[in-house]
Order: sequence, then C-alpha cells, then structure tokens
Amino acid sequence: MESLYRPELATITKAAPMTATEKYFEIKLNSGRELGHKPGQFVEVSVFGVGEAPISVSSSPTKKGAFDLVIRKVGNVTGKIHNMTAGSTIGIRGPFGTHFPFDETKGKDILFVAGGIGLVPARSFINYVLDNRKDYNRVTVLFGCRNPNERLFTDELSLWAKRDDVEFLETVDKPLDTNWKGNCGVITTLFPKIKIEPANTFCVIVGPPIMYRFVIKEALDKHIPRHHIYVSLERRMKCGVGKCGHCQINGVYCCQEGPVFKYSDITHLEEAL
Amino acid sequence: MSGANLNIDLHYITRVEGHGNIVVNAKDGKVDKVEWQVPEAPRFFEAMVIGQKWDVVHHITSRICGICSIGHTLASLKATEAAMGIKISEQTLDLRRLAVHAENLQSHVLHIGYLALPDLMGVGSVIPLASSHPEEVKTVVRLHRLANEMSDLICGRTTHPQRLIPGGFAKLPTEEELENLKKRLLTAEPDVMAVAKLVKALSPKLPAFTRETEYVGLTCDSEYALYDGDLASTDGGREPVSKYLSWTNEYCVPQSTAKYTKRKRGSLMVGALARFNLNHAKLTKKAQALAKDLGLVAPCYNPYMNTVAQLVEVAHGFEDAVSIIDSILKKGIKDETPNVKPKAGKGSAAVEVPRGILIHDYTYDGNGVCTKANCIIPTNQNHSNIQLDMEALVPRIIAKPQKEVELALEMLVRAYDPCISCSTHYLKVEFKK
Amino acid sequence: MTKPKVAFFDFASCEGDQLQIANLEEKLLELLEHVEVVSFREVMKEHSDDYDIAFIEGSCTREADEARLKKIRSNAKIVVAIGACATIAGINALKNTRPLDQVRKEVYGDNAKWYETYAARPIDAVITVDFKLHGCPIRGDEFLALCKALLTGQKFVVPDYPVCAECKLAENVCVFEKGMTCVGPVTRAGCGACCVTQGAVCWGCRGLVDDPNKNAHKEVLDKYGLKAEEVMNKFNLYFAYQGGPK
Amino acid sequence: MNAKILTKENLLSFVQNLIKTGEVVGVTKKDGKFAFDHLKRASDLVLDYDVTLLPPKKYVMPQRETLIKFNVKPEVKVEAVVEATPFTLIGVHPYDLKAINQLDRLFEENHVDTNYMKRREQATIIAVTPTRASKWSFWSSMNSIFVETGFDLLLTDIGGRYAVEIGTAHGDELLKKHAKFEEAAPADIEKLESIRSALPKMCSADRKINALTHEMTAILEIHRKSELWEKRAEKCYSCGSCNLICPTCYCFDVKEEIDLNLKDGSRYRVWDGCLLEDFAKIGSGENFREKRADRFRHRFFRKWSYLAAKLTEPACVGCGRCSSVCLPDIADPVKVINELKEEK
Repeated sequence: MESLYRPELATITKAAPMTATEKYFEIKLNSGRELGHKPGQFVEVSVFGVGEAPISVSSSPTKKGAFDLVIRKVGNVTGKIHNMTAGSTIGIRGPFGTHFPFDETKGKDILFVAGGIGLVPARSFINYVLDNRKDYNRVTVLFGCRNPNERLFTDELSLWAKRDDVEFLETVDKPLDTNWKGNCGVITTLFPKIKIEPANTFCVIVGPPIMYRFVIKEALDKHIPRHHIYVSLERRMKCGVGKCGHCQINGVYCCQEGPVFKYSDITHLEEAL
Repeated sequence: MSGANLNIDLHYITRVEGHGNIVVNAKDGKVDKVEWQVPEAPRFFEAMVIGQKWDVVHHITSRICGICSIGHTLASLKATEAAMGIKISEQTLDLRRLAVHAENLQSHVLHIGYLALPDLMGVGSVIPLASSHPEEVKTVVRLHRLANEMSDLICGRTTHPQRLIPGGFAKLPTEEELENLKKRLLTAEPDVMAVAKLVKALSPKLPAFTRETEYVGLTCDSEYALYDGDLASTDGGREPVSKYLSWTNEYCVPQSTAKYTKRKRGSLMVGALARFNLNHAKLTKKAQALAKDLGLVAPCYNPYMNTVAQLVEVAHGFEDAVSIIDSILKKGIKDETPNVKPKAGKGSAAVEVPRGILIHDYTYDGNGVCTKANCIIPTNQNHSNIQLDMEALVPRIIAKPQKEVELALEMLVRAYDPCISCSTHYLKVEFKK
Repeated sequence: MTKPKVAFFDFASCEGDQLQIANLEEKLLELLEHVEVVSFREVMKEHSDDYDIAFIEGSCTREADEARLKKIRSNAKIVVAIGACATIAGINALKNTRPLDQVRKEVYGDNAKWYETYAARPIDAVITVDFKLHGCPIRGDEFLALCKALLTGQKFVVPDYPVCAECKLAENVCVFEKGMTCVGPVTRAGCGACCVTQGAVCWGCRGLVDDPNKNAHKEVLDKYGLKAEEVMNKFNLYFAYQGGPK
Repeated sequence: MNAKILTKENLLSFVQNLIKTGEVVGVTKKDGKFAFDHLKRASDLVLDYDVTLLPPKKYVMPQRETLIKFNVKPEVKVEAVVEATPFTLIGVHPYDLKAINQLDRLFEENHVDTNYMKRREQATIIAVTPTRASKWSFWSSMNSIFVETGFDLLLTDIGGRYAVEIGTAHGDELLKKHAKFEEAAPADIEKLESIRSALPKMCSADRKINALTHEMTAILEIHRKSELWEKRAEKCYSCGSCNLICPTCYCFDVKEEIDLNLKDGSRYRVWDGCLLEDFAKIGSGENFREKRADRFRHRFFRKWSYLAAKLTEPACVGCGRCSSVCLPDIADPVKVINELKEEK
C-alpha cells in the first residue's frame, strides 16, 4: 500500500509571469514519468514547508515530457510558488478528478466559454481538440476577462484568432486606457454573435463562480441540452482523494466526482452553482 | 578634572521590567540634579477591579505584572481569603509555598543570568554570551527552564497562572508529577554552584558602594519567610500585615508615575537583600554556606549585593522546595475542591515576591463584589532608596568618565531588579513638589 | 541573505508577552540564527531605530503614546501587535467601561489632571498592524510560528473559530457542566483551551472571533443563571473595546 | 451462543498482563467524567461508564497524524510517514465500535488511506456491553445496541463476573495466552441473554427518534428547505463542538510545519469540522458554505443522507455526545429529526 499523501518530486523547467497575479510554470516529474492526465484534471502541488494546493493542468495531454500549470497568487502555496524559478523542486500528487468529455464530443461541435483564469483548464481541452482537429466538428471559443491586462496565453489567443478552423471571440469587461480594439462587455455579450446547432453542440464552461449562472442561462437559451453542458467547479480540495471532506458539494466530492461536472448531474445540488 | 561635567539622560533603562529613566546633571564637579524617573503609563488597576467579583479579581491583578504574576495572584488570593474569612488546607498552603519558590527561582535566575551577568561580563545582553560562553548560558537556561516548568506544574503557567484560585487549586499536580519534579530539582544543585562560581569570580566588578538604610521584609519564626509572615524591619519592630499602611507611607514625586515609599527614614529597601539581612539565620545550611562563600554577610549595606542575595535565595529555594514536596508526598495528594461562599469584608495580605513585599488589600460587599482595592508594590517601596542611593553614589564617582558613571548607575538600578510595570498600577496620593 | 532586524517595544502592559518570548530560551537562540534583534529593552542594552519587524506589546492609553507608535510604524516594514493589551486593549480596557472622569478621580483624586490618560486602545486603533499575536499572555510557540511564516514568506494563519473547538480536542469537561461559565464560545481559539485545561475557565483573552454569536451566548449565560450585570462583566473582562452583545 | 467467563480478578490480571506486554488504552476517570487514556495499571480501568468525553476514534484516527516528512535544504527530499504501532483498546461500547466499523469502510473505499488502515490493523479491540447509558444517548434509535463485528473480544458484566464473547482468532489467542478463564455455564448464558435483551431499554424513554433509520434519511430529504435549519442556526456558535466529539466525523485539514532551522519539516493532518466558518473557504477568499444555516444543515445531511448512501445506514450511532456538548442545545439529532417529522 503506497501512501496517498506522499507527493512525487518534480522540477520547474520554465517559469514566466503572465499577468500581475498569474504565472506560468512548466513542470517535469523527476521520475521521468508522464503525468498522464486528461483535459480538465488537476494536481495537488506541494511547496515543501508551505503546503499543498489544487491546481488545474493547463497543457493538453498531447504535450509530452512536461506539463503546464498557470498559478494565480491567492494563498500561501500559490504565493510562494510565484517566487520560484526554473530549477526549483516542488511536489506533485495526481492527476485527480474527472475530465472534460473529449471522447463523447468527437464528431460534434464544441463551444468553449472561458472566463478569466477559467481559460487555464479550458486550454488543456482546447489544445487537445486543436491537436486532434479532424476528430471534432465546429469549434468555437469564447473568452472574456476583466481587462486587457488579465488576458492569458496571449500568443495562443492570437493563433486561435488566426485559425480558420476555430471561431474565436473575446471580450473584456473594461478596456482600461489600453489600445484595446476588441469587444467590450461581459462574456454573455458574445453569445448573440455566434451561431450554433444546439442538438449537436457540447458546451464547456469554466470561469469564476459568479459566471456560471449567467453563461448556463445563455447556453440553455440557445437550446443546448442540459446534458451537453459541462462545467468545472472550484472547491477546497485538500486531500484530492475524497477523504478530507472539504470539497463536498452536497454529497458530491468535487475532487472525485468533479471538478468537471455535467450540468444535468448537478442541477439538483443547491450547493453547486 | 575630567568628567566634571556630566549630562546623563538614560531614557528607558534596559534590562529591567518597565520604563525608567536616569537623569544626572553635574557642572564643574558639582551635582545639580540626580533623578530616578518612572515614566511608564499608569494603568488604573484599582479602578479596574471595582465592580468585579471575587473570583475574577486575582485574574485581573495578575496582569499588573507579567514577571511577578504568580506573586500578584497569591497576594490577591490571600487578601480575598482574608476579607471573607476563608481557611485554606494544609495541602493548599504547601503547594502555594512551592508556587512562591517557583516564581522566585525563575525571576531570580532570569535576573542574575540574563539581566545582571551581561554587565559583569562587559556585554550588552545575554545574546553574545551564547556564543562566547555557551556552557555558562546553557547552565542558566537549564535552571531557568526548570523553574518555569515548576511554575507550570504548580500554577498552571509561568506568566498569569491558572491553577491558583480563591480557597485552593483549580487543578492539582499528581503525586507522580511531584516525584518527577523533585528528581529534577535535585539535579539543580551543581548548576546553582556553577553559577555561584561564575558570580564569585566576577564579584570584584560589583561596585563597593554602601549606604546604610532600613531593610523591610516579612519574617516568621518557622521558616525563611516568603509566603507568610509579619512585617519586620532591621530598624526594629514587628507587626502583622494588617498594619501595613504605617509601614508603607506612599507619596508621589513629580518625575514618576509610580509611587514612592518611606517609613521612618527617607527611604527603605525591600527584596532579596532585605530578606537576607532580616532572616539569614533561617536559610538552609547550604544557602548560608554559599552566602559566606560569596562574601555576603548580614548586615550588608551594598545594594549591588542584592543580586548575590538572590543567588543565595536560589540555592535556598531549590533545597526548600524539595523538602516541601517530600512533606506533600508523605501526606499524599488529596482531591480538594475549593468551596467559597462570598461574603462582605475587608482583608489585606502580603507575600514576599522576587522584589520584596507585595501587599494587596480588598474590600468586598455581600455579593462578593470588590468595592475598594489597594496594592503596595515592592518596586514602589524601593524607588526612594534608588533615588537616595544615586544621590550618594554620584558624588563619589563623579570624577570617572561619563560612560562609567552611566554603567554604575544602570547597574545600581538593575541590582534592585525593578519591576516598573508593577509599580505604576495606580497612583492616588498627592503630588508633592 | 541579510537577517531581518527585529525590535521589541512596549506600552501600557505587564510585559508578560516579552517575557514569554524570553522564556523560549534555546529556541530564541536558535531563532537568532535567522534574525537580528536590534532592540529588546527587557533583555538587552543596545538599541537601534533601523529595524524591519517591530513587535509591540501593550495598549495605547495616552496621547504621548501615539507619536511613539507612529514613529515605530514609519521605521518598520512589518508591525506585529503582541498580546491582548496590544490586540484588543486587553485588561486595560476594563477602565473604558466606566466614565473616564470617574475612574481618574477614583484613582488620582484631585490630581487627576496631572496624569495623562484616555480610554485604552489596541495598537491598530492608532497605526496599521500587519499581524496580531493574541492572548494574555501570548504563546511562545505561536510567536515562533509567526516568525517562521515571516521568514519563509508564508501567510500567518490565526484560527477563526471559538475556543470550544480546541476545548473539545483537549478533552476537557465543559466548564458549564462543572457549574461555572465562560466566554469560550465567542472567543478566538489558538490557545488550545489552555485555561480550561488548567482547571480555570476561558476568560476571552484572545478576543472575539470575527463573527461571534454574542446574542446566542448572552442567552446561554442567562439560561445558566447569570444576572445581566454578570453577563456584561463576563464580556467586558477582555471584550470591553470590541463590544458585548446587544 | 458461546462465551468464556472471567472473574473480576481474572479480568484485572488479564488486563495487567496486556499492559505488561504492550500498549493498552482504556476508559479512565477524568474530572468526574470518563476518557480513553493510556492505562498504567489495570485498576485504573473503568468498565461501568456511561460515555467517554471523546470517542475511541482518537486512537484509530489521531487528532494529529504526520503524513510526510521532508527536507528543503540542502536538497528537497520527501518520505511518507505511517505512524502505527500495536495497541489494545479496551472498554469500547458497541455504538463507538459501530462508528469505527464505518470509518474502516470510508477510509478503505475508493482510495485506500494507508495511514488509517495500517494503524487500524495494529488495534486490538476489546469491547464492552454498556451497563448504563448517558442521559443524552439514543443508540437504541440508531441500531447501535449490538455490533457483530469489529471487536476481538466482547465483555459483558453478568453480575460480578464477565462473559467474554470471542470476535476474532486473534482475540481467542489473546485470551488463551493471557487470561485465566472458564467455560460459560448455561446459567451464565441465560444471564448474558437477559442482559442483552434489556439493552434496548437502557436509553431513556425521551431519547427516542420516532422513525426507523431509513425513514430518517427520507424525513431530512423532504425537509431540506425547512425553516428549522435557519432557526436553529441562529443560535449556532459555529464552534464545531458537535463535529469534534463525534465518533463518525472524519473530516481533516492538512497542515505544514517547518522546524526552526528552516530546513526540515512535516505535513500532518488534524481533525476538522464542517461547522467551522472557514471549512469550505478557498485560498482566494471564496467561502462555499458561508452561512451558519448552510453549515448547520450540511452536518445533518452528510450524516443522514450523503454518507448514509455509501454506508446503507446513517453515519450516526446515537452516542449523544453532540447533544451534550451543544450549549445552545440546537445540535441534538433526536430533537431535530422528531421536529422535522412533525413538520408538514
């Protein structure tokens, strides 16, 4: 019996700031093992001497040899890891949790709706889809954040925008005083701009807690079936293995039965959204 | 003549508990001003306890001073018990005698090792000694920790004790714990002797200053008085503690937020040296031998020797504590739950705490609510003596370089081990110019 | 890396918190491997105004204290209030519960005007405080935990739940069952319920939790036979500055 | 039924022999109440107690348990820690044993919690039939009167002597090795049976939930939106007492400690409680169960609904500890469920 709680050592191979609060890290497991995650899963990241925090994997499983994390500085562990540079050792447990429906959606249309840091887990699936583009039908990506300074993966965003096999739309709540020429307004304002075939569309929504109710309403208004809507929920996932009790949404362990949920599975849980 | 002009203004003298200033002005070899000032913020404890119930008063007055909190608690409990006519059991008495030892030991070791020794070793604090004299520092640390653990066990915490309550104890140590404590106390002797050896070697650095004064302390026939006794003076006289007001005439001076005290002379001294001068014959034989070895002979009029007297009391304390534990164990620890029925009354009580006699005096109404309080703090009783010592000392050393004068004065204040937070508990007497 | 410079200061207090730190002994010496103490009046002679972290014990009780506090704030990068007097005005605030003029007169008589004082205040009522070490006195191990957090750049976490939680973990018999009463249900934990463990009650020295259910507790105290005045006394012993139930 | 008989004297020397050969934990007196504690001598053991302050859970799931140890300097190293040494737990009442049986399942299911399981394997459990019930207990309502598994030996006081039922081969071996016993006579068995049949009536009559256990779950589900949660929670201190004394609560927090040398450290878990305000709060400050009423309701649903689904019975054994420690008297399952049942 191997301990559930012993992290394996990993090394930061790249570290680069993305925004004032988000930093990108590329991680390699010291054992050489592939992480073997699926899009939407998370890992528990250890900074020894500080603690552990659940972090979504941001790279697609198609990326080999290393994986990406984008970490927002909010607490102890995330604050400390922001001070770390390439070559530093951290700990990794996982991957844990459920994943986005990359299999069921083959041959279907996918509508991605990512708000702010929600792009981080969504990117794992988006890049997976783009790397296996022929397996999927229409791909639409909606991305919104508070202001242009908070845009993540800007290089990739412009690549997506250029691709003709992806419909990419983005907006910011407030343009600030930058030369932002794009859309302004909350993410739901992008919905009237897109055309979808609801019965054939799967909708993947990731964003801050406040966003879900509004975006889900838009998706439902577009007649996307409940069981085609997927969300990724954030909770206090301390142990990652369904024991510690902190991440429960009603009776559901977010770290085990989530973080990715089919909307139709959680409509009856009043603690979910 | 060098040093004929002195301008000393030592603001917030260090390595004492609380804030005190020394001001000396001298011109052309003539002393203009020598002043011991206490600028600590006054804290109004008397007003704080009014309206509070009998079972909270000791908790509040413990906060008069962090370092003498066990002493304040005991004086407070004794005064409450005196006011309400509460009798305590023999076991409670024995345990409280241990409590007094515990506090005196930890306070004395702290003062000798951390506060006084750095002066004798020519450094600013114990911190550099940790690397230059690691063995000596470890010895002091060991003794201090043992005394703290003894306080923890008997009183339920060193700073602001929890187990000491009106009528007895909220929680008792077990016999096994006392056995273990005794074993540990018995290991202290070599450490005490090691500190004594160090102090003896450094004692030539203690200024040979003497000024005859009056020494006041508790005294009793059966033992070296600490927990209980009558008021006594080296000038003669012995009276019960209830007469304390005529022994501790408090008055105010403009430079201090703490009261000063005098009896018949201009000042008096309380504390380890006073106790030694009064009661040395009741020390354990080993402590008496140690005093002799360290050149401490009663009557001793050198205030700097107070630190040596504390060391002698440390030797006495460790030994006496062992015999108290023996006597408790012989009788066995009995479960006793204090059962106090509050009633109206007035009571005063005294305990010999590290710095001298501490007196609390309370009046309660029929519901056990405190209506009046008075606390006489040892350091207050010493302030006048510090002032008069300084006035006598400065002219004698005025020719020395200012730094040396400063150090001599600081060492003098430190020798009294003043507890200034205590002494500013409140002020109530008139301001005299 | 240069060691952070640390200084200790005190205002109206018993200095018991600094004593708790001095009592850490070997651990304090070990801590000195990582920090440089430049001012600690209680144990050392040296003093410098060049410090990074200021630990302040005691309450602000007079105007003269404010200037000194502001000077400390401007010198220090991090200010830590240590002990109940500094964090919640502690026992000092007992005097706030009665008219100040009356209190001063009671104590000083006709000379009240010579002694500067006002209602006791915690340090953060005068200057910004970065961290608080609660308790009367503080716990040595919590002081060390804070130091370690500062040294390793971590957040310092103070429990925000009532003492009852820790009292249960300590497997104490509830003081209410023993015929006594306490304010543990509204007091911030972090002490391990040390007073109850030692046979006493929780007095409230770590201050109220962020969201205390004061009215529920007032009801419970009523139920256990406390008169209105006694209930207020319970709350005022340490919460006089923070306030009691409605 | 098969049982051995130990006289009081033989029981004492049995316990004394166990103490001689290993760590023994038993029920002792504490401040007028009872607590499981390290047993120094057999005579300190109390078997006719009502309830202990904390359940014996604290020995299979310690309040603080190290999970990993690590070094940060000079290089990062990490090792798993499993703290488990053999011990005997003596004096466990059936309801507390039932709780341990439930924990066994919950820690084993899905991902096996090595730290728990290894420690659990080291435990020898000697249960005892209650001779009295605390005034708060309602174990009769929770089907916790008899437990068939989980114990190595089960003691029952049959009037000055103890009947010993054997639960495992290990228990049998222990008895043979360390105790002087005799076979039970028919009269002893008769006595044992009459004691057992009287057990359901031991909890006082007003400590009864007016529903079967599976009905309780249904009652809660129907009244998920009842005003009761809000009303009771108005008086809730959020102190977590009801969680921390519970034999089936097993939520934990994970914490980190680094030594003063800033080089070595450990990660450990400590008991946590879902009533505590920050239980569901994440690093960014978002609190997913911020309202007292939501936390208050969650505890009931977790025990009677969420865990009940996994365990096929509620995760409440009726020990009554939560009812007894709740000063505002809002946490008592007997009152809550009966009140809900009365609601329309």
